[in-house]
Amino acid sequence: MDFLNRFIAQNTGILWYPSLLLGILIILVIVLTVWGRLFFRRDYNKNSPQVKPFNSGNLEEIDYNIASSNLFWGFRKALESYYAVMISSHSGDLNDYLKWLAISIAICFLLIAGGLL
Amino acid sequence: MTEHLPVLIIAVPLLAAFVLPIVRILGVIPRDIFVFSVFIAVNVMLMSLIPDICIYNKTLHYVLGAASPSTLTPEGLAFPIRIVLKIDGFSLLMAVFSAIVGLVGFLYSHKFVPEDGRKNYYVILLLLMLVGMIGLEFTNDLFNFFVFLEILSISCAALVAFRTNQKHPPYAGYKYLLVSSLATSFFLLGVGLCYAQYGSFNMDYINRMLNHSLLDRVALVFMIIPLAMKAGAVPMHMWVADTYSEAPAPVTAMLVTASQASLYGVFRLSFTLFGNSTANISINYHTLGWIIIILGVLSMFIGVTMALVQHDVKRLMAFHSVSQTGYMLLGVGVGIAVYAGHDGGAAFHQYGKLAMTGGIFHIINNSMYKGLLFLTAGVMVRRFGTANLDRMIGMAHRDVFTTIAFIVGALAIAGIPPFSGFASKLIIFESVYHFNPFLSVIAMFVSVLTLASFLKVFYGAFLGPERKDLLVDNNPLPHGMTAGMGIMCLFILIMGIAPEAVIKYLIDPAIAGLVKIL
Amino acid sequence: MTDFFLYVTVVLLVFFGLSAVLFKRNLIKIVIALNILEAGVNLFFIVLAYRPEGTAPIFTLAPELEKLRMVLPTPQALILTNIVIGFATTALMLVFAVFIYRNNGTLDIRNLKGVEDHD
Amino acid sequence: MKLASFLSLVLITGFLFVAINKLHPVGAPLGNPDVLKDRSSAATDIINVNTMDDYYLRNSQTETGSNNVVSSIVFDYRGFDTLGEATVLFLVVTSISMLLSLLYKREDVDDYEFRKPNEFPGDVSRIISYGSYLLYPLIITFGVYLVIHGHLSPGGGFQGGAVMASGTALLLVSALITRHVHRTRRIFSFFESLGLTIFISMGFAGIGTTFLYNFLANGSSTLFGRAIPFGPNPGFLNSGGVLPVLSFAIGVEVFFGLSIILVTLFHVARHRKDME
Amino acid sequence: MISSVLFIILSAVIILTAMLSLYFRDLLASIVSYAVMSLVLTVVYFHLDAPDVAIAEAGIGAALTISIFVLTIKLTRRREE
Repeated sequence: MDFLNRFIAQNTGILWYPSLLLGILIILVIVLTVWGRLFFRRDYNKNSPQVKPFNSGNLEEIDYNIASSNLFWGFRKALESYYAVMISSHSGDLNDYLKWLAISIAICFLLIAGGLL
Repeated sequence: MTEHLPVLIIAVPLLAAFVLPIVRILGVIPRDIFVFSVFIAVNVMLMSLIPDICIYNKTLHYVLGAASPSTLTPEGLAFPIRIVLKIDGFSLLMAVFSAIVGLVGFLYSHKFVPEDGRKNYYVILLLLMLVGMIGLEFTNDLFNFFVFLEILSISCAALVAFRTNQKHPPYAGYKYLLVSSLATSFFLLGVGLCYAQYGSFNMDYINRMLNHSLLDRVALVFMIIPLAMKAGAVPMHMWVADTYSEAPAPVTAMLVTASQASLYGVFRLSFTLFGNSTANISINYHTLGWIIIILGVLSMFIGVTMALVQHDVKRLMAFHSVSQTGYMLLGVGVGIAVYAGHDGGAAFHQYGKLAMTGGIFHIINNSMYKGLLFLTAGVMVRRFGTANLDRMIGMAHRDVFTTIAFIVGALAIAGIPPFSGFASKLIIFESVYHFNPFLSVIAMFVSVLTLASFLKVFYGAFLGPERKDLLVDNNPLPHGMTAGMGIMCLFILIMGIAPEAVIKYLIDPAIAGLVKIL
Repeated sequence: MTDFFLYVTVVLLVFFGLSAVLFKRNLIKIVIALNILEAGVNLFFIVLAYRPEGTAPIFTLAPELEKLRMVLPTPQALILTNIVIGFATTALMLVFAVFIYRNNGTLDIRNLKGVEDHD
Repeated sequence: MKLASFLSLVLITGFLFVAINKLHPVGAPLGNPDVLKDRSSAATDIINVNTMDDYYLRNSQTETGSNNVVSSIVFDYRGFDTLGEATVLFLVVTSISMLLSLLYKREDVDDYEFRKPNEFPGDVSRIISYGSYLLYPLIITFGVYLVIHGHLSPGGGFQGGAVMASGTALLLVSALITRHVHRTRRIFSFFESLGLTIFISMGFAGIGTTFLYNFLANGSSTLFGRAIPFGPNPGFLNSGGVLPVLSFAIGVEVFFGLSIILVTLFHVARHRKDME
Repeated sequence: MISSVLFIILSAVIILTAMLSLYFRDLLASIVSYAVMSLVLTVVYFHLDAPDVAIAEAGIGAALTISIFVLTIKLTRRREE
């Protein structure tokens, strides 16, 4: 029982061999694709209007791709105050970068050498 | 010849770099063959050291210039007088993976860097960056550590500013060099204080003579915090994003290993120089451990939240390397915090040693999959001419290999089972949970955000229709780039499939080297 | 007590060097400040090695052996290396400053954002 | 936020000063205080050996055969640092010639016609250019003296090379060599890597015992092998063992390396001035 | 006793020139005052019985660093905006 497994076996109680898991994963994927190929939506054919996205009314070809940068716009808007601080501190101003080194060294002096802790 | 190996690993690439200005007169092909054979020689020499260091747990000492390579101290003296190279499990582990990333970097940049007059200098700087990394990890002498840290910093700064005709790279090079020379000046101040107290530069001798006065703690802080800055720990991490996003892709892949070399410096100093668990320590090890843990947790959270909102694909990946450094700091920080606990090391044996295993295993994984991701980012920028994610679309249609490589890298960094990220993150989560459940919860949340941001990159650059108008260059990838990415994928898969073998043969000797087992 | 004032000089040089790096706006001025910081560290090593009644560590034409006292040689050997490293870093940073001025037209930190952190 | 950084600056210097004062009583001997309790004399008397520096002072003459203890440390005891140091200089020279090679393009150098020194309109007066004719040989001889006598008198590879490089700076300022400045770069870089290969091959030559081993010193019958007695002596030229060869190699490398930096920067500056 | 008086004067000169070097807005003037500081530092190294370091500081620290600074100012701008 090598190191990691002994550890996992004690706590989670399942035997965990990565190579075994990988084998099971591959078999599952093969079974799923074969099954899907045969039995899923038989009436699908590639070059029919089924492929086109349903543009709910406007018929001419539009570029419907959402720009990737606002994929998590909700997360961004939710933490607006946090990001305002963060973006301003990463503004490329060298003095702001290096003052953090001075501040960290001073804090560590107080903690370790000053005997606060 | 084998007992001369430690110095040959550093001297051979050094000789190659010195001779290169003369060799280049022969032409481009002989030069490339010469440098490629040097990279292969360094890798082979390092791999040949693995059996007797990792399996038989020996530590190699090599004294430079003495009558015989292993006479550490001349007769009748308590202190070494020459420079000693000491190779134990931890330094060999870091050096092996630095050499691998160096080889991949050279392969990738074979066709990636245009063959104008500057390619000779580029190759010299690549060799000297490798020398700086390996030298940093082999010396047992503080001033020699400073000199190799300086070699590493200057070669990285020059390579970051390689594309001087564009707008930002020179300023990124300036930032990198300013940060590095400020850090090395503080480090030298710490070395001066240590020398003034103990009269020697050898880490083992100073560790034996340490009496933990106020002076040693000032020297400790002067040495560890600047190295944490160069490794990219949070409050001082902002230069990482600006520098990694301006450097050419193979250089960024090696920059990740360069900042991991200074992370090696942090752990080497906090264990070998200032750490002796037996004596009644006045340096409160718990404080040092907690400082590193807080740095780690902040790095994790701020790194990934900043990465989520980036438009530039290289800046996004640079912020991820900051958050991955946070994992390593967290893992080993927990190890330090319980290293010299008053309960006689019971806590250390129960989960502290495991946290350190996870931390160090994560260093190795990070150098692999982070390098791979930066190489794929290089292909993206080369295809679309810009790094902005909004102007990239549908790359999967053309570069199937890059897509597979990106998927392997993204799943590995997020910690999905078949790949190597999973094993080390699982160990970190489990052991940190014993130490303090809240830290483990943060680590898992950050891991989820990592997967989210790489989903964003995959959706932005690879999926979507094939648009010819956005494309800048469409010819097939040169073989050097695919070979580089292939090697990285291979290592990620191997370490993902058999993590126990990697832990037993590579990580445990590293822990044994660092921690004097109680 | 002779070199107490030199230790004060070392501390002041480090203080001025560091404060100029954090507060000055011009890139070349920051390089000068970094040199001043390096000069402070070099002076620290040499004052460390100083012994009031010692002579220079060179045996050619030195006073006879019994009365011979010498200053510590190792810090001097290291400072030789550190001076050349300081010069090398300065030369490279100045060449970067030349290219920054060439590409961006300014050397002031405020106008050199260097990053379009569009979010 | 300015107050926070200023406050932390004061804290750093305060702790540094406290640490320096706790260092050891100013002027007292070095090393672990309780090891050296009985040391009466402040300076290291060269007889008994307690710390690394005592060992160097006591044994450097017998082991490395050089009178200048600092040079024996730089080139023999800690020779690996000097190798790293020479790499740093080589690194900076390569990166500067890499970065500046964009501004140094071949075609705009050839069509850039050179003017004879005395034609420069108000650039350099006749006194300076001819004065530098006299001064340049003196500088070069002083530099060569420093390099050759590195192991006897204060000096060595770095200082000698730097003095000779300031000679090149003098030539550049007095516009004497602008006629051939762009041809010199290739020759200088050849000699620089030649000096470096000499240095590292001397290191490899000692690989029989260990890397950078001083196999020529003390008693070996070769050129620099004369053994010198301990204690003050008038200094013999052929005594340093490997030291003079390494000092020569470093002198060559530093001189040509620094000249490349000066020549490249000067050429770019001169080229730009003529464009305006 | 003269050496301690000498050190006080030299330290004062070093600190003064360092502050002046950082105070001047004209870069050429700040470089000249940095050169003066470097030369006074050479004198201090000489009196601290470190002749090797004195020559190195004079040769590299004063002569070559200043020439590189002057060449850079020639390529960029003289006044600090």
